[in-house]
Amino acid sequence: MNAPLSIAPQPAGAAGAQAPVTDAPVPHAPAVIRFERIEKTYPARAASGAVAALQDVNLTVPEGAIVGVIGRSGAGKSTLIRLVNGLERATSGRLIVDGTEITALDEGGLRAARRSIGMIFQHFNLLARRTAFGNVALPLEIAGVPSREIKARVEPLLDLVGLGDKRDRYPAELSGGQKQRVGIARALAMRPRVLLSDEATSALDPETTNQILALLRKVNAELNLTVLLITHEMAVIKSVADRVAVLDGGRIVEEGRTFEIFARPRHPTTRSFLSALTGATLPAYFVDRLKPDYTPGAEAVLRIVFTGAHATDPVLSRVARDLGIDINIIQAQVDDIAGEPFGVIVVSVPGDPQTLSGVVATVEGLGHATEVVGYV
Amino acid sequence: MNAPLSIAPQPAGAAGAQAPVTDAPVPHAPAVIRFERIEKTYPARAASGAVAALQDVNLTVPEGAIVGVIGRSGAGKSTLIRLVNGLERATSGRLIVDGTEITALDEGGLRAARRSIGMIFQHFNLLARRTAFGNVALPLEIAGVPSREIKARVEPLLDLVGLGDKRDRYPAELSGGQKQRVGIARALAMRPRVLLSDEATSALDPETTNQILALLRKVNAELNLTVLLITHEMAVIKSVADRVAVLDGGRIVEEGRTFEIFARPRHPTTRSFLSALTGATLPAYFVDRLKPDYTPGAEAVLRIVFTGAHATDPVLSRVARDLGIDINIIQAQVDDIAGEPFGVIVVSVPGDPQTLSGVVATVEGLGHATEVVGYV
Amino acid sequence: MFEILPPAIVDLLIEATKQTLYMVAVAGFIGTLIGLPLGVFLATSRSGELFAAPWLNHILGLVVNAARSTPFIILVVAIIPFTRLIAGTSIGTNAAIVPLTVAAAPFIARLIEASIREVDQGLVEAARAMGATPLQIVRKVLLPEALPSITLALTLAVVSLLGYSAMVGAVGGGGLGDLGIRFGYQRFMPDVMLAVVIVLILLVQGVQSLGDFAARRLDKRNRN
Amino acid sequence: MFEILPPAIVDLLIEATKQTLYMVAVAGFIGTLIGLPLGVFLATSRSGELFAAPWLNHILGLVVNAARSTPFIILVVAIIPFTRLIAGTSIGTNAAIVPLTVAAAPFIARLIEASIREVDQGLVEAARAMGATPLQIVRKVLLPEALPSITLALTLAVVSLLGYSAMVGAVGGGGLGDLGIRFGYQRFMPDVMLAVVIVLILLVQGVQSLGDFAARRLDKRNRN
Amino acid sequence: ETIKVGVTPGPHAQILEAVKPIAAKQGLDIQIVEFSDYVVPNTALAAGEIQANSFQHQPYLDNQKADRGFKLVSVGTTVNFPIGIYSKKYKTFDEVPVGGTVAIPNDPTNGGRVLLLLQDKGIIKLRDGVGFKPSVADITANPKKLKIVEIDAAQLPRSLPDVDAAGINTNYAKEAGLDPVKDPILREDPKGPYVNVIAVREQDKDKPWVAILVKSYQSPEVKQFIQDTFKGSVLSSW
Ligand SMILES: Nc1ncnc2c1ncn2[C@@H]1O[C@H](COP(=O)(O)OP(=O)(O)OP(=O)(O)O)[C@@H](O)[C@H]1O
Ligand SMILES: Nc1ncnc2c1ncn2[C@@H]1O[C@H](COP(=O)(O)OP(=O)(O)OP(=O)(O)O)[C@@H](O)[C@H]1O
Ligand SMILES: [Mg+2]
Ligand SMILES: [Mg+2]
Repeated sequence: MNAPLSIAPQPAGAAGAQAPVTDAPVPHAPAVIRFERIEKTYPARAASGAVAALQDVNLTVPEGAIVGVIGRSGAGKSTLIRLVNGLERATSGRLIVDGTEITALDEGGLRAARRSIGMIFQHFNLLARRTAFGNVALPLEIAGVPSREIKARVEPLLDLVGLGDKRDRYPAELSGGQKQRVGIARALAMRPRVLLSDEATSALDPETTNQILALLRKVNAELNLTVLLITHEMAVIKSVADRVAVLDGGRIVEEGRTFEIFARPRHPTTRSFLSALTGATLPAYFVDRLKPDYTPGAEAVLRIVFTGAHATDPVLSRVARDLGIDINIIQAQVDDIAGEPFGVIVVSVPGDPQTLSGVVATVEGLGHATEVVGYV
Repeated sequence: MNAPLSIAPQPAGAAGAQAPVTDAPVPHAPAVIRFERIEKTYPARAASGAVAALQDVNLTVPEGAIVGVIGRSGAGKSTLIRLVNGLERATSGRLIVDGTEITALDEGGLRAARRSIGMIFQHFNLLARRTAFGNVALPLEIAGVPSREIKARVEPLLDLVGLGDKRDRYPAELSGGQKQRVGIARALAMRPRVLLSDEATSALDPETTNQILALLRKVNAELNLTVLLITHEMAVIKSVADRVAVLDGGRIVEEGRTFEIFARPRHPTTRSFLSALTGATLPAYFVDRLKPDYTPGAEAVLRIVFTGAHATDPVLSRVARDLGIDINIIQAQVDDIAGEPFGVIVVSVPGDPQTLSGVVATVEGLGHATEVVGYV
Repeated sequence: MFEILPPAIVDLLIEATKQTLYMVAVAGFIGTLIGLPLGVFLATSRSGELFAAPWLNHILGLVVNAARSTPFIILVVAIIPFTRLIAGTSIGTNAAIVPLTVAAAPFIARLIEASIREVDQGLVEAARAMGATPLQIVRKVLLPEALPSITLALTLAVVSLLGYSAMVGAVGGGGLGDLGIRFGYQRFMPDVMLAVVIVLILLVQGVQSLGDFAARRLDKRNRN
Repeated sequence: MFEILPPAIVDLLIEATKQTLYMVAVAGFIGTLIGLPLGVFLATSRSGELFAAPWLNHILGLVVNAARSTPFIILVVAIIPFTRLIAGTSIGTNAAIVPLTVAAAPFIARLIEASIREVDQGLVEAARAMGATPLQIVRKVLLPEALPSITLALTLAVVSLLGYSAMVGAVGGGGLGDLGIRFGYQRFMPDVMLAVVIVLILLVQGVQSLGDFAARRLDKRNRN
Repeated sequence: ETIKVGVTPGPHAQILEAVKPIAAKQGLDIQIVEFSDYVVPNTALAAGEIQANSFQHQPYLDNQKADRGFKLVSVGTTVNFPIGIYSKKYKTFDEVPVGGTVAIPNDPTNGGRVLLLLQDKGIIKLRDGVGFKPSVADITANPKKLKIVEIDAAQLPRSLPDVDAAGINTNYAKEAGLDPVKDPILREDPKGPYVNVIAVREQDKDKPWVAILVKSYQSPEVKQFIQDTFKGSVLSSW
């Protein structure tokens, strides 16, 4: 993106956001949540037909992992997450959480299972007649935690989400983001093993979002919390999710390690989401000029992907020097995705076939992938 | 950012998002909304004190402009926007909308003013007992539009926000994003002169967000709609806002053209927000290694800002070739902000004072600004 | 059950049922016509509210309370001149409807008031933001959104009216309750009493089921 | 006003006010003790709901309807054995409390049912997601969230009880309503009638203001 | 000794108030319990919740005993309220037009009395052997095609303007400002069977307090009180 790069020490809150995820995905960890051929259909109503919200969903969430769920509005994300604690019952298929077959439990059985599953709701669902403190205390009261301990646990949580001074405010007196943070604190109050988060940061500004994500990562690392997280913000996925599942029209169309998905998205929805990421696309005025074929004098637009150890190699300057050509940088990003260095540079170089193939050969010889995007 | 750069034709919906804003800000256009020394204090309650939500707010929104409001959760954004249509009454100060002094109107007077002000609520506020269609039709019914015309106006709007097939669904049957889109369609139904948008895209995926933003830009351009828009997403600001106001603790701490603010943020809050933007900061693993002073053999990290016509010059390759040094690109972005090309590149070059000053001299000689960020 | 009752009593029972239905229907209807707007007004006219008219709110509240606190039979007597004005007479089924209505209206008003107060203020705000007049807010937002709750309230009111209608025997209003009291109770005919009570239970059950069903059908909020 | 009444009547008025307060307080209290859980259960035991017990719901619904549909005087007589069991006698103020309570409880239950049904299902869901038992949901979510509405409902019920208490003269229960009927109505003493009505209005006004005030204080939703 | 005596509001209660001090002098403390109902006083008496009642006439007591098996007896007669038929529109009953409306009390006893009165005056005919408690359903002939409406006894004077004629108990007529001696267009025979009685439980009838109660009631002071207070509309039986 084109915002000024402030490398000056960042404000306290934001700092954690950029820390690498220390708790790397554990590929062979036992699955904590497993969807097996899950289908969910909302029955037809008087005027309108049935809605097949989820179809043939298979998904495994390893223990201690943070799995992001993305997808278009109405793709079935909330439905998916609500199945995990049985708020919605699957039409068919099996769902196993922490060794328990949720789909086989009745409401009574679900109750015990739910005590170890925290949930952050898309619409907060705060009790209007309880203060911020009272709302966070609710799950503890329900679990029968003695009131002295409740106080000892709730207050630090409120401080953690930055609401220490709103302790005694009622939801009606809180801003949207403040309500959301109460909901987050509430979901964490019980120290759950599994956290379901439905757009937990959508009402939060970037700074607060980063604080909350840092908090999530911390709990994830310290308590081995497993997180299933819906978000619309790719930045959130990038920053905390070990794995991503992409829902489209009720089906999981792509699933894998965040790094893989971000580096090599295959499904159009995924591509489109990632392309909509700020700065991940080429500037519009540039795209407009892009032509598919070489015309004499045109420049070739080349996309170079660096991964791993090579991500920070001074490739371009070397190529420019060695081949004696002008390389114009259109876009470049070296970053880490879920802790792995990763870089993409889009450059334009002289487009005549000879120079181009020389550049490609040199760059690939240095161990990087290239792709000719077009000509300008 | 490090997502793959898909330069392949983008899905229809997303395409518009990157188009430059054609309706550039009109500096001397008459102000449609003017806040003059506005204060808003929520009175004290039994247990808890008064909250000074806004203090000494002065802000001018020119006709036909899209002005973004950003700020931390609880900064007073919703309060600010709710003053414009008189849902909240200012404690002191004057607020003028479209020539009418809103702060001087009684509820009856406000009514007429409100007919030309559309509002998208943070929490949707949809009527549970009306379908999507019925909700969008509501403002038209209120304005006494005949029912034939209502149908003719509502259905295209629903199609525009992608809910043609949810026409007869009740809010309880809609996903979060679908509800939000109903709210957006409802706010546009009356073809207002001013649109107040409180987090209108926070529940939407990037693709739908882009569709909605494209819609906003279209209405803005075609109907000369003035928009005051709260968002947490800097990408939204970047994509549609002509101007930005930054609220912090109830005060406007920075205000100006989006390009200026993004290029040269002055207030820490603004910096922090923009830095939290995906990819706008240096990778964390890189920042960790950054030292303030030169040690022999270290590389200097240099930040180069290109603006305007120079944004796409092949500066780096030229410097590399001319000075015969390795230039390692850490971060680069060439993009447009509110239609203006703008670029930032962070590179590392050999750090010895001599080479460094040579590089700086060459780059500045080409007309770009530089800044030494540190050494690695 | 009806076979064991003498045919004359069965006739009386049928007649009384008709009278009850007639009285309750008319009093319920007119009571709603008066109570509904009254209730809406009571719910929306305190200071700072939609129709902000605190004084009128206060006065109407007093009137409603006065009507609600007067024992029914005293109410009947107190409004005889009014009853005569409306019904032309102070006795008989038609005349009985007047005090029944006067008793029902404030009761319904209070129930409606409670229902309206439950409507999410955010919706009122949304309508205000659209430039809706208070009347439009009532018609397009408050009433429709409170409809399931209003339906339950009216059900409650109709059932209560069935009970009240037992008292209009005092002015020759007839009806089931009166039949039960005069024959079943005063003349000690337990079978008549039982028959009356059974018919009343059936009526109440019917009204209640209808009300519950309607409220459920009207309620569109089943997922958050 | 009181000066124009003979002192004996003033004494009666004071005595009757005490009796009314006593009857209404006790019947209201016990009626709430019974009606509150009953109402909560009615609101939460249809199929698919919290306590899903559709049959019991149906049966209790029937019982409530039966109690609601029986004219008060018939109810009084019908439960005399029960009254004797509870109060030791079937006459007098204490005995009158029994039928009053029996009439109040189902009425309160229906009001509470309607209040509980208005609570946002999202909150119930949130509590379910925390692993709350149905009883916890009732105690921690439904009742507290419905409290403003329940307060209005109980206000309504108490005011209605004031009206009902006028009918307990049949069993020598005394109270204001009875005084009004015996002296004002049957002995044609309009001043007594007026005095009674004024005292009743004052009482109702007091109860209503208290209820309104409490409901307002308890209501924490004033911004969306 | 304290006893509870049930009465209905009106003269019965007023007279008993006058009896109270007299009985008190003889060591009997009377507690008056008012019932605004005609059934409960007997039920309560039979159950021993009160010791005596004074509100009904002999036929009504007999009927209640027959219906409900109460073990009650009358121990003394009290007063008589000859019922009358009043009209605001007509001076004699003959003037009441064909198809006119006649209101009667809606309690069976008083209503029945009015019907019997109408039969006595040859205006209607009732089923044979109907007893003292006929209802509208027992009318076998109604040549004047009178419309009979039944309303609450205390309501009758108030509804008088709405009907052609109404049978009104003396006490209510008096309280409503009618003259029970001069105003009626038809009046019950004062020596009819409707003399009211004091009733007690069978097992109590020989208790000493019964004698004191009856004696106090049927005292000259009470007789004087009745004359002064009711001016001929209530007739003492002793
Ligand atoms: N009714 C109220 N009573 C008391 N304080 C209030 C009330 N409404 C809002 N506030 C406080 O005023 C401040 C500004 O609130 P506002 O809703 O304008 O914030 P915001 O900028 O919209 O935040 P967010 O991004 O989280 O929605 C907050 O601290 C909030 O707690
Ligand atoms: N109760 C319901 N009855 C009928 N259809 C429903 C119901 N709930 C959800 N749906 C539909 O199911 C689909 C999936 O909904 P869901 O809430 O899971 O979407 P989502 O992915 O969470 O979307 P968003 O991002 O907008 O919140 C949508 O098309 C929605 O309209
Ligand atoms: Mg959702
Ligand atoms: Mg806000």
